[in-house]
Amino acid sequence: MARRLLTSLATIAVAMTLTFVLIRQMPGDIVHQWAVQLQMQQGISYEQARLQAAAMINYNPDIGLFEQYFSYLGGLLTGNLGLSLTYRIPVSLVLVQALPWTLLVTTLATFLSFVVGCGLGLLGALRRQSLLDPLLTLYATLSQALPPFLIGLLLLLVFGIGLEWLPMRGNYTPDVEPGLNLPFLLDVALHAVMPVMAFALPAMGDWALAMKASATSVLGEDYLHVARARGLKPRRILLRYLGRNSMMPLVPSLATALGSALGGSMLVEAIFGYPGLGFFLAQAIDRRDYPLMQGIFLISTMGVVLFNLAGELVLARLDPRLRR
Amino acid sequence: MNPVLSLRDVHVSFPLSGGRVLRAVQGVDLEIPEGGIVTLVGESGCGKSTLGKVLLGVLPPTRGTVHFGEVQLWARGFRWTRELRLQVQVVHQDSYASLNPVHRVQTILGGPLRAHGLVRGAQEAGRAVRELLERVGLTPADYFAAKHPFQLSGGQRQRVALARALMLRPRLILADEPVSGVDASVRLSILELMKELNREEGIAFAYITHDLATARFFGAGHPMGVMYLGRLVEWGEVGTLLDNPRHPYLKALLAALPPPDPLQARQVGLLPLKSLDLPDATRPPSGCPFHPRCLLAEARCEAGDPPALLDGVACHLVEGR
Amino acid sequence: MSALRTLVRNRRALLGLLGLVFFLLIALLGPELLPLDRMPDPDRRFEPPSLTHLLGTDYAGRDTLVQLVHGSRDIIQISFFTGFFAVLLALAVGLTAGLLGGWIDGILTALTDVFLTVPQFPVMAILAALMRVGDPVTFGLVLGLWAWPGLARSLRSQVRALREREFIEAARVMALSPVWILTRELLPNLVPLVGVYFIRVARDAITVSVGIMLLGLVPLKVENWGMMLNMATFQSGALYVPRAWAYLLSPLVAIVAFQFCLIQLASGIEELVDPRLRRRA
Amino acid sequence: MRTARPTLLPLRAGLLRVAGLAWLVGFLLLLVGCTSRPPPLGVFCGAGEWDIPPAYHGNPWAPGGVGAAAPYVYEPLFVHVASTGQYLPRLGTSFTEGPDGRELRVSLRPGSSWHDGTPLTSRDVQCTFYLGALRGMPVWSYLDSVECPDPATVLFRFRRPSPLGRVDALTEPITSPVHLFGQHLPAILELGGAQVAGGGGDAQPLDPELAARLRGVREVLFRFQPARPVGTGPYRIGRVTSAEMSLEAFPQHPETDRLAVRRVRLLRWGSNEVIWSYLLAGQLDAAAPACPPDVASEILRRRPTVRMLTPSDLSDLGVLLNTRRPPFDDLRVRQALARLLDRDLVRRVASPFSETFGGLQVGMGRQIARRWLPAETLASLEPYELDPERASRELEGAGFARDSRGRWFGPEGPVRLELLAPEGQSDLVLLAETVAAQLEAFGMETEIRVLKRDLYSARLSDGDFDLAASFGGQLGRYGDPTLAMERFFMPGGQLQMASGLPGVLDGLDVGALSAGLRLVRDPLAKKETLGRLASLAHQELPFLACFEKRLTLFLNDGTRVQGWPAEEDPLWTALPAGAETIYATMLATGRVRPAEAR
Repeated sequence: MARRLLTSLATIAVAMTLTFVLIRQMPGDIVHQWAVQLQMQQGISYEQARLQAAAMINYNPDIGLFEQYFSYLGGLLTGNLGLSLTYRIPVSLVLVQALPWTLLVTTLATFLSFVVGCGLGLLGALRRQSLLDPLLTLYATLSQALPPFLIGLLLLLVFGIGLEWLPMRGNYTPDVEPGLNLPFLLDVALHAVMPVMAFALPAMGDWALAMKASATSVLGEDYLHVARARGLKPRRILLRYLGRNSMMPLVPSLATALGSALGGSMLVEAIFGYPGLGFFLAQAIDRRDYPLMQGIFLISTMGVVLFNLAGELVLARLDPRLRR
Repeated sequence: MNPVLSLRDVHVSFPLSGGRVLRAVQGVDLEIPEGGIVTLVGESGCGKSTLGKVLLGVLPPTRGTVHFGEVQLWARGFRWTRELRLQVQVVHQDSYASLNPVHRVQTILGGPLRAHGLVRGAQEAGRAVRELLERVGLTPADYFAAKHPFQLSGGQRQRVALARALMLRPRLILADEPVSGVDASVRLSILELMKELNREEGIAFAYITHDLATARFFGAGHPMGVMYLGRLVEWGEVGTLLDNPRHPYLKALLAALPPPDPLQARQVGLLPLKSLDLPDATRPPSGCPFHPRCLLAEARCEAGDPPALLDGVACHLVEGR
Repeated sequence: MSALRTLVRNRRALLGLLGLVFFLLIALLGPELLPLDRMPDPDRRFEPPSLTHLLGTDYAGRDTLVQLVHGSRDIIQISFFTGFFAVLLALAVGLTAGLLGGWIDGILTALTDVFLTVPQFPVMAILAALMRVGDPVTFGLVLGLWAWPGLARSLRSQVRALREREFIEAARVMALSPVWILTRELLPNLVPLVGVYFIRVARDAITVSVGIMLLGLVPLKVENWGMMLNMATFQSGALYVPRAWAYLLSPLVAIVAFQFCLIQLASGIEELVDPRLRRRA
Repeated sequence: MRTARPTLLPLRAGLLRVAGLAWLVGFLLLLVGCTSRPPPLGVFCGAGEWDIPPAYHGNPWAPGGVGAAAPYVYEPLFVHVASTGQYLPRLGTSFTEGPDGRELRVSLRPGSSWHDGTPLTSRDVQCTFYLGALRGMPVWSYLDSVECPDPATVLFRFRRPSPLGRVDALTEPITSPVHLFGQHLPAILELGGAQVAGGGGDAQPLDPELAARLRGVREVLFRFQPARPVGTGPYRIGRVTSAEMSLEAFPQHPETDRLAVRRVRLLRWGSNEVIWSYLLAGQLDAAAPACPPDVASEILRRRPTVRMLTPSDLSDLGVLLNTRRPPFDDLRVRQALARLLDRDLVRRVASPFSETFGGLQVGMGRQIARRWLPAETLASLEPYELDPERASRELEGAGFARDSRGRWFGPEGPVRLELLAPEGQSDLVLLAETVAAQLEAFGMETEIRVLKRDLYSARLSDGDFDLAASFGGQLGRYGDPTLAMERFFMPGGQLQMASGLPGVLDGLDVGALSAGLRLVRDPLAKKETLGRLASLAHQELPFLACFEKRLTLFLNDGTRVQGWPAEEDPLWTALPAGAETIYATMLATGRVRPAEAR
């Protein structure tokens, strides 16, 4: 286990270095970025705009890559992720504010799709001759072909613009007082519905297919016959034996899915203006905010690795053969 | 008669994590005579398959020597030559895993023939394969040549494996549990075929099994070794051994065999042993490795070194010790 | 030949295969039959389907069907090359790691883990800013650069499992050369895995390429399906114009249908290969 | 035989069931029961951008600024209406100008105070301008100093008098109360504003030690991040989220009685199509996104209370040509392009509400040209009319030829063009697409690249392109073609840098001429210079304008608020300076008031 932990750390380190170098290879430095904006706004010459831009963000672009890297590493060791170039506030502060929203949406979406998907898959496995089975397969295939951001757009069109049921963007209305009160919680929940659905709807199909396959193989196992022979109630068999045992192989991938959802939220969050990690990442990429980009990459990489690790742990607990 | 293969004091051990060592084979001496048959029996996990790999030449012993005819394998400066390699061939237990699932029988057999330049062109290969298939009793040969392994029954697959083993004209075929995965009804016919090959082609067989009945059938008149925890504990002619077992282990194994009379069968239970489980091979018991399970074990069995194979049996309790 | 015959016997695989052949035919012959006319005719914009324009017209009054047909070439090429490069990379990494083992395996496995860990799309966004892509081949290369780790990982474990299989041992005692064993015994066993993965990646490439097109990595081609979607949602506002449903739905349905065929084919092959599923079929 | 025992999750089945059910019920309830309510009567809904929390702060000088709230929270001294030259009083009540334009004296509105209750004085105005110097505020190219003769009077002294400088000084929002920002003032005052601003042509470059010191001052200034901006404007910020910002009336504002709309709600702009969706959902009261005709008519169909206005943007859109490399290094090719492109077709696809741009490529629309350019100049220029035949002849004259398939070949081989467009600007993307379609049809292979905004402008300033969809002349908040000519000819001007047009044309130093234009105060001399530059723009064709842009301004009149002025109102001509400033002015003056309940 210690070995596994060590390789995880190494993976994070290498991934971090890789993204560090990659990020800084992007054309168009941050000063240029601001200079261009100023030039458009004020109609001044480029030289002047560049001077102004450098003044605006107070940034010296001429520090070498190595120097930057080592000072970044040094900062990391003391838990300092640096100062966001555009916002002039610590990156960790941005992360602390953004992460909960991403976690809210991704965990809600993952668990919702898992529960509903598994339910559908179970039904599909039980009624393999009915219409449900081909419908399920069709749904899963279709949803695999539709990326979440397109689903998000369609949701927006139907529920936001067409029916005007749901708020179109943001995480809550400024009218409500943030805190532990019902109006705020309701407001947050309402705002989360569409982003959650955009992630959950396509994932549901995948879970349903996986669950169907798993349940089908469990259906062939001896202990089900034994349970049936013991005269247990069908409902009990369904839930306790079939449901649980076919869900188990999916639990590790549930952890993995949670991990990857952390990193995959850029487009959807952009569509819904949802202030999570992906939203800030898109902004950071747009503005060449290197420290912020790096921080977000770091945290999502860590998320993937940690959730993978958790998945392996769960698997090891579930499968006695791997315990040794 | 010169032995095809002889093993002297062969040990095989595998390092495990945590500094432990698995001693799979310990101090085995074995000779397989030209055109002869040697049978090895034992429970699963006793090291007979590891010994098989040493016989096959794919696993170097940790200690001891292996001779192929005059050549000492694994000696300093030793190099495999093709002739040497081809002298021993194999029939595996798992017939499904031993044949490449993506190829047809024609390719499985014809490919190596062409690789070794034994046949030229597709036509000649086809003819050779058909002959081979007929030799192992797969007729009509054309029908079987066009099949994929998964389209054949276990017995048919073993015949193909046998054909593959014998087509390069080896001096010895290692048959590692060749019929354990085959329906009982066709076991005999496959063993019969192997005997025939032994008789007519003069190919020696090393027959590894846990099934005493097939050992008696196939190895009759030839020597047999009984393995326990990596050691040979008894050695002798098959019939003699099975009729008059001397080692308590073989006695126990024989006692567990259902007698031919089905009415009596019920009265025979499990192995008459203290414990059903084989001891952990990484932590072998002191003294005689069999003592924790032996019903007759005495104090001296627990202490000291394991007994040597003297006079065909390795047991402290056998008369004359 | 017989592999094809078995494939055809599977219903899903057959469906997928027929669909793919259909798309290929469209891509090969369509552009010859329906010439692309890019001249705008703003008076006829967003026309619903009619006999002259079977799928209606776009925001500049041009025929949607013609664009769809011409765009199929791009989509098929991009997904093919993405799959090709991903498989190439995965084969190199996976086989080397699986066959050689030891420290090389350790390094390659770690590398695979890193690529699996870094979130894919943002990196693409950065790559988008880094590289200049002009043709489907380079586009495929860029997409393939990040699509290989999954296959590399399963190839490695598959090779390691196969290496222990008895038929490899049998081949070794038959004194067959390592090259023979690799090419005749090992590789054929990996073909289904590689094939299924190829299709998967090719399918993913379609979705990702739509996203990449939004980032301006590739030249804008009005007839590209992803670009059509982009034009419909972001530039011309067809998403919000009820009359323009045909222009919005055409590329959407085409993308979904093409992916559908790929998925059907992939799962068909999987069913054929997985003996557990086969026995039941 | 041992029976296989199922391994069980350490979870109770009941718990699982309850949790699952709770999920479903909760979501169904949310979906069915709660639907979003529109904001009540009397709340103005606008749109804009801002840094979202936690990055949001109240320091207008720190990166990100205060975002879309600025026009509502801060007030300028005056609002400039470009078409009439009128100045509408806000924080300033009146101004007097010295005879040589070197002095500008502004009286402040009595009774004004900051949102924290501190009264406004001339020192606050001074503080604002000097802090602006730290960020390179453009007015410092003209300014010498800002002085406070008394608390209610501000005195601007100019080094270089200019009509543009006056506009800059009078319209700058006053943002920095001296009681909050005053600590940074002494250092800047000591150095002098122009020196600190570091721009303005003749200012000496700063020595490194001073530069480092200023960087330190800036860092301290940027670190100062009050939670909310403190302004003098009619509204104060209530709360800010990622998607919305809410503002309330400031009760101590001297004109608070005129303020009928007491609350403002700002929605995040994001991109044009976000605004379309908000408009379709009836959630905005005023917004001016670039909008395709079908979306516009859809908005008008679904929202009967919405009116659409199409005021001029005082800018034109078209294609920028790279004169550095073939084929457009050849003037004949540029002129041929002007004759082969159907520019009105481009307009009809990309921006049908805009106006056709005539054949005169003088960097400004027809009406502006008539007002600012000498009549004889306009008469002397030969307009570029659509004439593909002539274009072909001219191309052939320039050494180009067509092959059998109609493809054009130049001396260097087949003509292959790359056309850039900035992402997110739908009218420019559509423009690029229509131009490319025409070029293709004409026989020139053209590849369009839609690039992120910064990459687009980076490649433009590097001259790495053939054609680019771009803005041409822009008059901006000054309503003066000076800006347009600077863009075309001044070294470092945006179009000059991209097109690579040389600084000397026809023996005329156009670089110096355009750069000096700002300081020309004599109207006749200005007209003269403008005429010479404009006719060179027409002849050299670094830019081919396709249409004169008109905004699509959507006003929701009667849902939440009402009273928007008609299209003819001159106030709308101030739109290019920032639509939000106009909305804020209309709200502050009480012209826009809560809608009557129906």
